[in-house]
Amino acid sequence: MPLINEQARIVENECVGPRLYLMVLESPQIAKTIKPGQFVHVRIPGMPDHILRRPFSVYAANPATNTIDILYQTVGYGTDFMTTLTPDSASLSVVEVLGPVGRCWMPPEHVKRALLVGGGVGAAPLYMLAEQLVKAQVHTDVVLGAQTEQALVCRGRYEVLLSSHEADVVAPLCSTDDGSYGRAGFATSLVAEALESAAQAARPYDYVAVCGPEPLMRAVAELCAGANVYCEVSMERRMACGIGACLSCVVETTDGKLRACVDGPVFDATKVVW
Amino acid sequence: MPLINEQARIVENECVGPRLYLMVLESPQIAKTIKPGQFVHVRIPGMPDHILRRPFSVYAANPATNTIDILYQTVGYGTDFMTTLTPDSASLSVVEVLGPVGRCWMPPEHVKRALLVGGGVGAAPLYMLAEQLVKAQVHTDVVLGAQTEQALVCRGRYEVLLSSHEADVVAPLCSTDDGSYGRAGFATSLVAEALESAAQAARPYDYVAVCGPEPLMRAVAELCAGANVYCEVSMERRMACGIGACLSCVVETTDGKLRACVDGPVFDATKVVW
Amino acid sequence: MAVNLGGLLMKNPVTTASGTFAAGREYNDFVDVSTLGAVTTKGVSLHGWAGNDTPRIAETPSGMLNSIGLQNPGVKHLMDVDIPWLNDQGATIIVNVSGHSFDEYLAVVDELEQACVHAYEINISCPNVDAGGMTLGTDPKCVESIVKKIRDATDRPLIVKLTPNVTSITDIAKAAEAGGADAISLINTLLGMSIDAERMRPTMARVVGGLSGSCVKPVALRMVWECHQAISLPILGMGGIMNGLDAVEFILAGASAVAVGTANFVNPFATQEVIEGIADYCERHGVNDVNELIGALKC
Amino acid sequence: MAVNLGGLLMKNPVTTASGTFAAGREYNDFVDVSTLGAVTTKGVSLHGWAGNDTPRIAETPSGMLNSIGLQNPGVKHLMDVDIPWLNDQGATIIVNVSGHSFDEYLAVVDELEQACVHAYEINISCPNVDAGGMTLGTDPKCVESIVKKIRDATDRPLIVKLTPNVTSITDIAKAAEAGGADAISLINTLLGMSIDAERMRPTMARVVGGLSGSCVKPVALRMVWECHQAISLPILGMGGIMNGLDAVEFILAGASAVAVGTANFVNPFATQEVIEGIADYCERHGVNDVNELIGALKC
Ligand SMILES: Cc1cc2nc3c(=O)[nH]c(=O)nc-3n(C[C@H](O)[C@H](O)[C@H](O)COP(=O)(O)OP(=O)(O)OC[C@H]3O[C@@H](n4cnc5c(N)ncnc54)[C@H](O)[C@@H]3O)c2cc1C
Ligand SMILES: Cc1cc2nc3c(=O)[nH]c(=O)nc-3n(C[C@H](O)[C@H](O)[C@H](O)COP(=O)(O)OP(=O)(O)OC[C@H]3O[C@@H](n4cnc5c(N)ncnc54)[C@H](O)[C@@H]3O)c2cc1C
Ligand SMILES: Cc1cc2nc3c(=O)[nH]c(=O)nc-3n(C[C@H](O)[C@H](O)[C@H](O)COP(=O)(O)O)c2cc1C
Ligand SMILES: Cc1cc2nc3c(=O)[nH]c(=O)nc-3n(C[C@H](O)[C@H](O)[C@H](O)COP(=O)(O)O)c2cc1C
Ligand code: FES
Ligand code: FES
Repeated sequence: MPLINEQARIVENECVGPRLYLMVLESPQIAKTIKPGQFVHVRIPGMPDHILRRPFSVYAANPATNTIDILYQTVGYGTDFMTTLTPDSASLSVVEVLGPVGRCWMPPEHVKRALLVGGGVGAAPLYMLAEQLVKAQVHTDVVLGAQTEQALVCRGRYEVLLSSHEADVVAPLCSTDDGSYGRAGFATSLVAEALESAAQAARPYDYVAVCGPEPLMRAVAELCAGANVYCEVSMERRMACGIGACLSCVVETTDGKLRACVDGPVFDATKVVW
Repeated sequence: MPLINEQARIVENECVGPRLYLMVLESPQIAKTIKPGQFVHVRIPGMPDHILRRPFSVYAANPATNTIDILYQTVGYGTDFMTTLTPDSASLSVVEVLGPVGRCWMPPEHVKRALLVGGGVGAAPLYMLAEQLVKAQVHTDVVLGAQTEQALVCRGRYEVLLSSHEADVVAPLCSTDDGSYGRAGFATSLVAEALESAAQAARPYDYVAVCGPEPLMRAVAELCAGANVYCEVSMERRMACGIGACLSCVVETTDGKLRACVDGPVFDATKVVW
Repeated sequence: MAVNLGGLLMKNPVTTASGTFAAGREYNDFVDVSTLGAVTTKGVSLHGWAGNDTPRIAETPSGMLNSIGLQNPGVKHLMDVDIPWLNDQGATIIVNVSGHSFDEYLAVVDELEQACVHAYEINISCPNVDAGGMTLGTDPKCVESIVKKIRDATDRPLIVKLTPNVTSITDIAKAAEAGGADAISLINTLLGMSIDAERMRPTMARVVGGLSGSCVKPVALRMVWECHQAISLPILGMGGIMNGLDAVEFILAGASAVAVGTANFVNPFATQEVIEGIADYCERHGVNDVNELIGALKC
Repeated sequence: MAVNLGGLLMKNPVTTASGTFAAGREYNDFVDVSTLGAVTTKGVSLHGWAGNDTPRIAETPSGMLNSIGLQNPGVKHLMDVDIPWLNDQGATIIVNVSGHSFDEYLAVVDELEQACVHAYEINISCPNVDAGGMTLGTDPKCVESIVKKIRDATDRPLIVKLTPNVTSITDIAKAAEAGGADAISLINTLLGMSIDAERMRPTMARVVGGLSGSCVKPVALRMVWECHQAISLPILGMGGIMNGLDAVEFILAGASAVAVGTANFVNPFATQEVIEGIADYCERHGVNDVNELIGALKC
């Protein structure tokens, strides 16, 4: 797919959880072509002093409405500034998006049972993959982890999606650090149990996809390596160009330093040197 | 008067002529205290890369509505950017104004007949002075010069003001470079004639105030020196601090290099070394 | 919040950058100078200088250029007018000293020994003076010898202000240390230029000028950090400090105190807000004494 | 719009800044490389380097820092993969050459003599290489001798890229001229640093890095202007060029051609827009030949 740089009108930009915002962008060409796991490199207008673009995964793409959804967390200057953009502002209602960038999630061809693990805002980039798998009638389970119940922000959407297909577990398994919802503690223990019980039931997972903080991805990757399950992770790195030219964003792998933006962000977990 | 730095809401920001805009700001404290010829140092919000404030004369101050009016011409990045600010924008509807700064117009105490000369947008900073003089029943004549008829932007307001008082000339004398209104050519010739005929009529001017391009101010200053009439000019310099601390804005005078921001902007024309 | 800058006691780590705050009076409606760690005055020479032609400034991306050329009315005027006012306000005073020659620096300091001031900042780095200034501050041998001479002339805290326009800032810093300085100031402005393409002319009358503002912060931080490792003198850090967090960055890199310059032009309350921002940072991070932060960067 | 950069014919004055455009393929959806004056490729060494740890970049006011550390797969890979592709596209090619030692520079150039490339840009200025690099580019004697050696090894246009982190850029430029360079490139990145105050850590793994982007433009313009007066070689100007007007400023200051770097990251069409912007400027100002603008600044 060719890369596209388009001016995208902001259709919506709303707070949907603690420090979590949903931005809906009118980006017809990217909405048509983007695949689960890919991202867009966003130029935010009107930021004094700050020049770089920011990378964001696409949470959902809707070719019918020509829109893409970005779920973002405020963690610094740019994401804070993004919350001030409004659809009805004269000058600050259009962002520039470059995409679709990167290697998408690549489940094995005849995948039978998949486990998706999302930590915090990492739940978002997995949602399109979940849709794809459910549509392909792959038995798909989801584990979500977050700090608090309110931070489990895609939970509702996952519940609707999973309840629409036949599976052992029709709702995402959840954990929260503070125990306010689901299992208290980290998502890793839920993953360990899921891998274990699937194996014991002789219906093992043949694909695990993880997106979240690096310690979570690493822990899950190790569990999968132990259980001999193919696992993919989505790596975050600071990016300048976002299209493979500058080598800002490399990830240490068994094949050397590879670019997160175009060789990733999704990597075979066994290739990542943590 | 103490200096004040206030957040001023934009009440209006409209195009009023070729590259000319009127910005009305809610600035209660400055509206009360500012005097004709003083200026405000404006921090424009949301400009990428550009950090300095911009100085603007106050065209009209209305303590009743708590507003000050700025008439500005787009000549560069900042003034272009100012045109994008709107009263109803979420983030870009407030500017920061520091003022009132500078030495005001200081007509001689018992001034009898005054001539105000405004070139281009320089007509604006003279308007408050005209009001003051008319109110004090000083016989006040006005010469305005601009490139074209549409650029004679304060003309209407001057016409209303002058028609309210008794004088030989009840409308501003105008010149345009392209002859589209009034005398064709520069304002200087109108000034020369006015000085001459006032002197011949034995009702000479005892005060001339000029604001406009430096060549105009210099030419009028020389005419006044020749005619022995006290003349004041308003000097423009690039300004950093705007309050006398940085020495960016000096004007060469017979007393050495003086600061346009606080020793001016209005200077006794005979002191200026052109 | 108190710090000791080479013998100069400051009630908090924040002073003004020379040349951006005059001697404080112009900011009186916004800032009570007695609340600052110190006021650093505009560079002063023996008999006063007229400075350069205008335009003297240009705006640049996230910064500005200036070529004021050290316009000042001379040390006598400073002592007659500005220092008494600052004394009345209860300010701690650092006088920034300039000269066209070794002798002029010494003569200015000699005069100032009669005045109630608390420290000297010797500007051997202004890029806008044809004689002295720039050349002086780029040669370690010259730096050591001028600092030695001034050291012999005063017991007051002696801060030497260095230019960043050098290949090795640590060589210059070591020379200042060897000469007997009590502290160094980093950085003066970077030499730059601005062009008005439409008019095909330089934007400033003197063509080149000194770059300041947040654009220079990365260079300034690097130099503070390098010098903190290379010498044992305390450092007065500056260059693009716009808020409290910027100031904390300098302190973490090794500055014992900081100066706020160009930020004053953008926001007349900048110095106050920097002080508050540092205090706020300390509170949030459970830091009881700001001195714990000096050079505390974890690498 | 054609210019001659020390023997390198360029159809317009715009190339890419090394390291910001790879070898062009990544920008293929946005830029037709054959329409550029030239493509300058990422710095290449003999056997390839792994580069530094991440984080390798930090955003700074109106700019960025990078410490890529010259990661590259070596000259063989460049010749097998990138140069053939660029040749197929009809691009004019400047290869940016790096090394840890004099011998490595020579070995790289020797290899490249077999390839269809149009000029070399010798990077004696990268601040991210522990050996060679930085030290080399700051000493006039070293500069002259490395340039001489490479001059003897090739007849192709030889552009020497200088570091701005020096006391006197003209001394270095003169050394490059004396060594037999055909042109000089100005500027590489300024050495800077960025700190994450909240985490009390440097923002980048390698602590320091190279500053680029519009924040450095005033320094870059000043150095181009100084060198234009000091030497007679043509200059490839760069440092913060974001649009056509910025490019015109460099040309007026004395650059015969310009390179677009960090701007590519902000706007993938930047190179094209710079070319159009220069053409538009010429038209508005009645300039028939862009060569008339070179050094045409009126001071
Ligand atoms: C492929 C990819 C997909 C991403 N998807 C999402 C998403 O869907 N939702 C979401 O909330 N966040 C996502 N992120 C993280 C997001 O890019 C950062 O949170 C954002 O750039 C922070 O910008 P800031 O200006 O608020 O932070 P600042 O700290 O002010 O940013 C300074 C610089 O650091 C970079 N940076 C800071 N944090 C990160 C980070 N965690 N990862 C990469 N660069 C960073 C910024 O891009 C900028 O260049 C993704 C990152 C990558 C690499
Ligand atoms: C005391 C005073 C009163 C003024 N009153 C008015 C007024 O009522 N209406 C009006 O339209 N203009 C007025 N000006 C001029 C106005 O300040 C400039 O037109 C404006 O600063 C241009 O900003 P810019 O960003 O558009 O231009 P840019 O060229 O992008 O500005 C770059 C820098 O140069 C400075 N600068 C550029 N042109 C001028 C100039 N002519 N004078 C001073 N600084 C300049 C800017 O402030 C800025 O720092 C006044 C200037 C002064 C000194
Ligand atoms: C307008 C102006 C005037 C200055 N005058 C002096 C001076 O007289 N003596 C001096 O040592 N430094 C002078 N400087 C340099 C500042 O003190 C400071 O080192 C520099 O501006 C970097 O800090 P900043 O980025 O916070 O402004 C001046 C800077 C500016 C902007
Ligand atoms: C990410 C990055 C990588 C760079 N790599 C190189 C390099 O390999 N060789 C080199 O000579 N310069 C390199 N540079 C410097 C640029 O070529 C250029 O000199 C500098 O960035 C200034 O231009 P700019 O402000 O337009 O980016 C690099 C710059 C950046 C930002
Ligand atoms: S961000 Fe430039 S190569 Fe990945
Ligand atoms: S603008 Fe600073 S002294 Fe006038």
